[in-house]
Amino acid sequence: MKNWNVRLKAGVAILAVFLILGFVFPLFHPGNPIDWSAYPKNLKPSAAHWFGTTNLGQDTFWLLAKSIQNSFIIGILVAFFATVIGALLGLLAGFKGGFVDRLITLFTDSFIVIPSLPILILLGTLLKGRASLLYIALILIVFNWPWPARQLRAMALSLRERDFIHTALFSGMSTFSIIVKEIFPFVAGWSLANFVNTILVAIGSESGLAVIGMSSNEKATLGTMIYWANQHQAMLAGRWWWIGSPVIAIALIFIALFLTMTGYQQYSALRRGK
Amino acid sequence: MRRNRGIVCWLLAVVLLLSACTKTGGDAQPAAGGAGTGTKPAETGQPASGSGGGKMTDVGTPRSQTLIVDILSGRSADPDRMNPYVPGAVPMDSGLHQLIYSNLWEIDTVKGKQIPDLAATMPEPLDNTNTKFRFKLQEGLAWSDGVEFTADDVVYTSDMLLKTKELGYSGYYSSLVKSMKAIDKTTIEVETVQPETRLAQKLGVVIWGTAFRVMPKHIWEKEDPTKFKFTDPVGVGPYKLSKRDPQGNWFLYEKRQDWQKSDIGKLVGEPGPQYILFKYFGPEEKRIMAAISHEMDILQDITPESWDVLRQKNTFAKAWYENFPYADMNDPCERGMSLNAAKAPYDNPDVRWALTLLTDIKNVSMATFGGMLRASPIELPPISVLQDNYHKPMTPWLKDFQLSDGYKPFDDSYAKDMVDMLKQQGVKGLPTDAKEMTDTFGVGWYKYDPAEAAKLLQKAGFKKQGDKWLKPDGTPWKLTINAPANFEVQSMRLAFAVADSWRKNGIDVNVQQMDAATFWDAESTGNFEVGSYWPACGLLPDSTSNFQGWHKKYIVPVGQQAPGNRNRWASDRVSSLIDELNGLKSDDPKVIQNITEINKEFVKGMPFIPMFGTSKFVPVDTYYWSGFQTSKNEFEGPWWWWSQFKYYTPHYKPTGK
Amino acid sequence: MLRLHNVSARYNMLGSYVNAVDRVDFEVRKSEIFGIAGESGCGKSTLLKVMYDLIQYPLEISEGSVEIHAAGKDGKPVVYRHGDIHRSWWKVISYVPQGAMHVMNPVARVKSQFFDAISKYHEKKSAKQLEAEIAGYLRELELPPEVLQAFPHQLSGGMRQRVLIALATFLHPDIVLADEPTTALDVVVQRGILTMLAKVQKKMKNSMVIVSHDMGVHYQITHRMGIMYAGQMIEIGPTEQIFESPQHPYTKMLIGALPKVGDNSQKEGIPGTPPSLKNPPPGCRFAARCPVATDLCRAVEPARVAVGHEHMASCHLLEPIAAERRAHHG
Amino acid sequence: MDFYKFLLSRILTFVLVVFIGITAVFFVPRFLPSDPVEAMIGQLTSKSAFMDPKAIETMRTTLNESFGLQGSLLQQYFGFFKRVLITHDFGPSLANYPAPVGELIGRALPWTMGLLLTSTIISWAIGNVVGLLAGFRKEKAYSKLLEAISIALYPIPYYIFALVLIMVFAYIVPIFPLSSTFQGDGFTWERIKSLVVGSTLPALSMILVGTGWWVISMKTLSAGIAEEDYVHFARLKGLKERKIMSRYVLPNAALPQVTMLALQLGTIFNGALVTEILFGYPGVGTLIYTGILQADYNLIMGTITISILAVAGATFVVDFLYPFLDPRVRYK
Repeated sequence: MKNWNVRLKAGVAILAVFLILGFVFPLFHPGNPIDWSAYPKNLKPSAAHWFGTTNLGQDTFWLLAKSIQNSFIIGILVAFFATVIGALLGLLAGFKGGFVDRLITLFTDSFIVIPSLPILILLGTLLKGRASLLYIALILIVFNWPWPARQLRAMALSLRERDFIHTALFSGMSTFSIIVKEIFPFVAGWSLANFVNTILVAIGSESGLAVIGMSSNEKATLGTMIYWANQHQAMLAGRWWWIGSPVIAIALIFIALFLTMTGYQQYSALRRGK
Repeated sequence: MRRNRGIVCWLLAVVLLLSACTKTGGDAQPAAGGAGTGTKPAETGQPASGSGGGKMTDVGTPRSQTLIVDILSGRSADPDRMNPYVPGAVPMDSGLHQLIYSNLWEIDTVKGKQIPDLAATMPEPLDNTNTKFRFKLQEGLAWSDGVEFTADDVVYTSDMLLKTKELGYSGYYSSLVKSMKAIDKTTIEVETVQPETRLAQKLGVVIWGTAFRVMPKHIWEKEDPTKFKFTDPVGVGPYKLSKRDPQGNWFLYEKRQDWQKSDIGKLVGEPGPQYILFKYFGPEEKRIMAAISHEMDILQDITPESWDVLRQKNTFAKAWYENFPYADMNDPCERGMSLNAAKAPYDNPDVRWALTLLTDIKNVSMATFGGMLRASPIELPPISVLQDNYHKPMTPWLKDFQLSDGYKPFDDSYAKDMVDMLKQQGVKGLPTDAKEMTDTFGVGWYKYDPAEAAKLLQKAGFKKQGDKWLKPDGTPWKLTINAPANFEVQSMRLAFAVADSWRKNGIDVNVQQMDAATFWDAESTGNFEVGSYWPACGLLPDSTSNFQGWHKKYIVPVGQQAPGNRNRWASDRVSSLIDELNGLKSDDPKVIQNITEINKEFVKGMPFIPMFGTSKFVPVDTYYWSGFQTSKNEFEGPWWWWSQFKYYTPHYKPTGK
Repeated sequence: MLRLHNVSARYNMLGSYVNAVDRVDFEVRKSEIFGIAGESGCGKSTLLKVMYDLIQYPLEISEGSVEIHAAGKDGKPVVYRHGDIHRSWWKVISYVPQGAMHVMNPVARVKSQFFDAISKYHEKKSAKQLEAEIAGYLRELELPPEVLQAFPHQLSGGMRQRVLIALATFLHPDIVLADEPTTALDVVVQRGILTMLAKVQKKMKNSMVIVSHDMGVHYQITHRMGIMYAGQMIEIGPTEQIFESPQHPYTKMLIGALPKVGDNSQKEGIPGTPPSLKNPPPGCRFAARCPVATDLCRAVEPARVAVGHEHMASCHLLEPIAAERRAHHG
Repeated sequence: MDFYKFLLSRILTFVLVVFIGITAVFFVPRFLPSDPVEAMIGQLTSKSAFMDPKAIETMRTTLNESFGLQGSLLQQYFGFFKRVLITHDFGPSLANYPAPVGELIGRALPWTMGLLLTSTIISWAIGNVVGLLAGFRKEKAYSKLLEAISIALYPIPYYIFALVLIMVFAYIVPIFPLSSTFQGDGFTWERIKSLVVGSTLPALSMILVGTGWWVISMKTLSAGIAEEDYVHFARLKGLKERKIMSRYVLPNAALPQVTMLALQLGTIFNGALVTEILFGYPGVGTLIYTGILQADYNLIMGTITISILAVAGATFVVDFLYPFLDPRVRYK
C-alpha cells in the first residue's frame, strides 16, 4: 500500500467505493429498488433521496446501487471467461502450431467474422422466455473470447521464436506449463487491458441491447437505467440525476479499472526493478 | 482541368454569397413563389441564398411557405417504391396517402360518419340481396399529370386486384368483390361475393386509411403491377411529389397547379401550404429539438415527457387541449391486457377477473402516461362519439354488475380520484365539474381489490404461499406479458406498469419486449399468455366490423394463424349477436343495442382487460403556420398520419414569419 | 584514460536502496584490455553502466566520480565526467551490449540500426559513401557486407555479436566497453569473437573493458583485471599475476574452479550465494562463504592492501603479508 | 513453393471461415419464433380486424412463393448458396418487396464504408499516437492530458455521447444542421459540401469514442516494448527519445494493432446502427436492424454475408501483409 503510485491508489479507491455501493449498500435497502411509484416522482437530489427520484417513482440512489451490482456481475463474468478462454486457446494455437493452430484459428476466425450486434439482436428475439442477465452474459462471452484469442495467438507466434522458450521446450516442460509459466507473464499486460476493456464492452453491449429493448428491462442494470431515463426524456427535461448517474457510474467504473490496471503495471515494473 | 473546376466552384460560391448579402438590403420578396405560380424550388444548391430574403428550408423552399411534418414510421429503406399493392411496407405515411392517393370514401371523425371522396355517393343497393350496388363518382377531377379521372380507373384497379394473385391485398379483395363495372364515366356497379351491408366501410376509410386505393389506369396498364415501383406517384390528391431524399429521410410535396381538379380542391378548397415537407428527424430527442427550434411544424406521437419539455421551451407549441391532459384521446383503438383464453389458467373467467382486480389502475395510469389517460371499462375505445353511445349509457349497468359471488367490481369515482391525485402533484388546469371530469378521465373503472382477487383465485384453486401465488398445480404463478419493443410506446409502458402492479401482489411477472414481427406473430398464433395488444377498436357507433373477428368460428388451435379472435375466447352469445348485426343496416337502431349487449358479454368474460383509450401527443408549432385543429377549433381530429390529412390543408395559413 | 574515483552506485527501489556498486576505485589505461570478473549479481553490469554513464532512474551515483581523459578535436586533452560522458558516446567511449539477440530492433534492417548510431558523426558523407565504408569495415571483421541488408533474426548469434562489435568500434573510440561478449555462444564462436576483439584492439590501440563471468575469457584476452564481489572490487591486478597467485580467497576459488589441462577431477562451483545487496552484512562480504573466515572478518570490513606489483586485494588475512612486503621493500 | 502452400492454406481457411459463418447465420434466423410471412399476415389482418381463412391461405402461398421460402430448411439452404454463387443475387427484400437485397445494400454500403472506414482509420491512427505517447512518454504533461481525454470519453455509452454532441453542436450552438440532408448528385461542389457538413458530427462522435480502445491497447503494447533491450540499446546509441519512439517502439507496437484493425472492420457494421439512427445517416446499420425486426431473411443474409466477406477478406489481406510488416513472420 505504502509504495502504491497515485494511479493505483485512485483506481483502487474508486473501485472500492463502487463495490461497496453495489454489493454492500443494497443489503440495507428493504424494498425492491425497481418497484414503480414507491416515492413521489422527479424529486431533485435531497437529504432524503441523495440522487433524487425518477419519473417512475424510484429512488435513483438505490436503483443505481442495484444496477451497479448487476452490471458488475455481468461485466466481470464476461470479462473473466472471455479473457481466460481466449488467452488459453490463443496461446495454445500460437504455441502449438500445426493442426491445433489451424483448428483453433478457424474456429476463432469464424466467430470473429460474424457481426455480433445483428446476431445479438437476433438471439434477443429468439429468447421467447425470460431474458435473464445470465443468458445475456453467456451470449456476450461467446462473442468476446475470439478477440483475445486472435491477439494472443499473434503474440505467442513471435514469442515462440525467443530463446527462452526454446530452452523451456528442450528442458522438457509441458506445453501447458510453458504457456502458463513462460509465455503468460509476457502477455499478462495485454490480457489485463483486454480484461478491463471486456468489462466495459460487456456493460456497454448490455446497455446497447437495453436501448433497443432486447435486454431484460425489468432488471436493474446501468444499461436499463439509461434505457428508462432515455425513454422518459430525462436529458432534455434536465433530469440530470437520473440520466447522469448511470452514465457517470459507467465512466467512473471504467476509469477506475483503467487506473488500477496502468497503476499496477507501473507498480510491478518498479518492483521488478526496471 | 479538375483544378479549374474547383476554382470555378469557389468563385461561384463567393458570388452567390455576396449577391445574397446585397439583396437582403433591397426590396425583399417574401412571397416569391405565391400560390398558383408554381415556382420550382431552387434547382441548384446554395439554398440559403437562393431567392432573396426569408429563411429557406434545407431542401431549398421558402420556410414561410413550407409546412414541415414529422414522418411517423421513420426513414424509408427504398424511397423510390410507391406501389401501394406490393406486399411489405411502402412509406405510406410519409405523405403518400395523406397528400397524393385518394380513396372512394373518407371519414369525418368529428361527426363519426363516412363521407364521399372520389365517390360522389354512398353505395346504393340495387336489389334486396345486398350483393349488387351502384355509386356515382365525382365529376371534373383529374390525376396530377392532367389526365381525367374516370370510372375506368376504378374498374381497372378492381380488375387488377382480382386478376393479380401475387398482390398481398388480392386475396382479401377477391373474397369481397366479385366484379366491378363502369356504367358510364361516373357510374359504377359492384357485385359482391357475400351479402354486404357495409360495403363503403370495407372499400373506404374507417380508420387510418384503406387498402383499396384507386390507381391511374393510363399509367398502370403499361406495367406489371407486381414489379411496378410507381416511382413518380400520380394521384387525385391536391399535391404532387416534387423532390425526395435518396436516403429516404424526407419527401417534399408541392401543391398542384391544377389543385382545383383535385378532390380537395373540389370538395373543400385551396390548400394553404405551397410546399409540404415530410421529414424524419430521427429519434424522439431530435424531433423535440427540431420542434423547439421551429424546424418542424407537426410532430407525431411523442411521449408525455417530451411534450412537457416542448411546452416549456417553445411557447408556440400547441397540443390538442390547452391544459392537462393536453393529449388527444380520440384514437380509435384502446389499450389493455389481452388474455389468451386457450391457455390455462387464463381460460378461467375468475382468473381473468382476479387479474383485473389486481390492477391498481390509478398508479398504472400515472406510471404509463403521467395520468394523461382516459379509462375505459368496456370493449370499445372511450372516444367522444363512443362514450356518448356506449360508455355513458352503460354506466348504470356497470354499477349494478355483479361477479358470480355477488361482488360489485365497478368504481365510478376513478375520474374524481385522478383529479385529486393530480392536484396533489401540482398539476394545473384540471377539470372541475363532474361531466368535464368524466369526459376527460372516463366513466370509471374497476376497483383495486387484492382481497376480492384472492377470493376469486382461491376459488379457482390457487394457493398463497408466503406472499407468492401458487397455481392450482402447485407451481409458482409465473406470467409473461408480451409487449412491443420500441414501437407503440403507450402499450409498451402499460405492460410494464401492469406488471409492476401484479408483481406487487405476488405474481412473478416478466415483460417480454418483442419487435414487431415476433410480437404480431405471437398474437396471431396464440403464443402468448398475456399481451399488451389492442384488439378493441372502433370509431363509428356502428362498430360491427370491429367486432367481426370475435366470432367463435375464427378460433383455431394455438400455434396456427388465427384469422380473428386471437384471444380464442368462445362466446355463443357474442357470435350470434354478430351474425345478427351482419344482417342489419348500419343505421338500424338495433345495431347499437346489439353492440351494447356484446359489450356486456365482454365485461362478464373479460377476455381482454380494457384499460385506457390511446392518448396521442401530436403537437403543432404555431410559429410559421396557423389554423391547426385543436379542441377549440375541432374541424377534424389531429390524425396527420391518416389519409384524411389532405382535408386539413385548406385550413392552414402562413403566419407571415 | 577512464578513471573511477571511489564510486558507489545504488538502485532506488521504492524507498530502499540496493548498493550495486560500492566504493570502486580503479582506472583503465591506454591501450589495454581490462577485465571485470565475478559471479552474476555481483554488480559487474552496473559498474559497466556507471562507466558508460548510463545513469537512469532508479540507478544513481551516491558518491565518487567517473572521468574520461581523451584528446579533443584539436588534440587538446578533454575530460568528461559522469553526467556528461554521454556526449562522448561512440566517439570516445562505446559499448557492446549483452545479449546480441535482443538488442537489435527486430523489424529494422541491420543497416538502419548501424546508421542510427553513427550517421550523426558523418553528416558530411553521403549515405552511399558511408554504407560502402561500413561494408568495407565489416569485411575486415570477416562479415559479409550482405548482413547490412538482413534483419537481425536472419543472422546467427556470432554474426550478431560481430555486428555489434563492428558498430562499437567503427568510429575508433578510445574506450570500448563489452558486456559479456561471448555469453550464449558456443565455444568455437566464442574463440572467434575473442580473437576478433583482440585484433581490433591491437590495431586501434585503444582501451577495452570486458565484463565476463567466465574467467577463461579473461585469461585469454585481458591484460589487467578486477574481481567483483557483492558490489565491491575485492582484487585488482595484472591478469597473469592474478591467475598465477590469486590472493583473495574468492579469487582463488574462482580460479580453482577453472578446468585445467590434464586435470580430470570434478570441478565444483563455489558453494552458497552472494549476500543481498539491500542489507549487506557487516565485515567482509565474502565471510559467509569463506572457508578461512575469522570473527574479525565477520565484524570488520577489510581494507584494500597492495599484495604485489600493481596488485591489490581486500582481505584481513592478507594484511600481515602486505605489511611484511612493505617492510621488505621499504 | 512455401508461398504457394501458404496461399493455398489461407484461401482454404478463408473459404471455410466464410462458409461456417454464413451457415451459422443462415440457420439462426430460421429458428426465430417469427416467420416473415406469418408476421406480415398477422399485421395485415390485425389492421382489418379479421380475414377470411381462405384468403389467408392464398396470401400465405403467394407470399411464400415470392419470398422463396418454400421447401424444407435444407432445400432453402442449398437454394441460398445456389442463388448467391450462380446468380450472385440475394433475392428480393421481404420487408421492402420487391426491391432486390443487392440493390438496397448497394445503395447503403458506400455510405457506411465512407463514414465508418474513415472514422475507424482516423481513430486508429489517433489512438495509436496517443497510446504511444501515453505508454512511452508517460511523464510528459501532454501525454497525460491526451490520455486522460480519450480514456474519459471512451466509456460513455455511444448513444448518450452522440446525443450530447447533437445537443451541443446542432441545438444549443447550431453549427451543424439537426438532420443531415445530402444534396446533389455526382461529383459536384454542392454534394461535397453537404457531405462534409452532414458527416462531420457523426464522424466526430465515432472518432472521439473509438479512440479509447486503441489508446489502451497501444499504451500497454508500447509500455512493454519500452522495456525491451533494443530500446535500451537505442538509447545507448545516443538516439533522441522521439526517434526511438518513432523508429523502435512504434513499428514493433503497431504490429498487433494492424491485425486488430482488420478485425475491427466487422464492428463497423455494429457501430453503424446508432450513428444512423441518431444522425439520420444512411447506411447498412438500419438496413440490418429493420431486416431483423421484420424477419426479413434475405436482407439479414445479404447484409451479414457482405459483412462476413468484408471481415474475412480484411483478415486474409492482413495475413498476407504481415510478413512484410514483421520480418520475423514467414509464410508458413
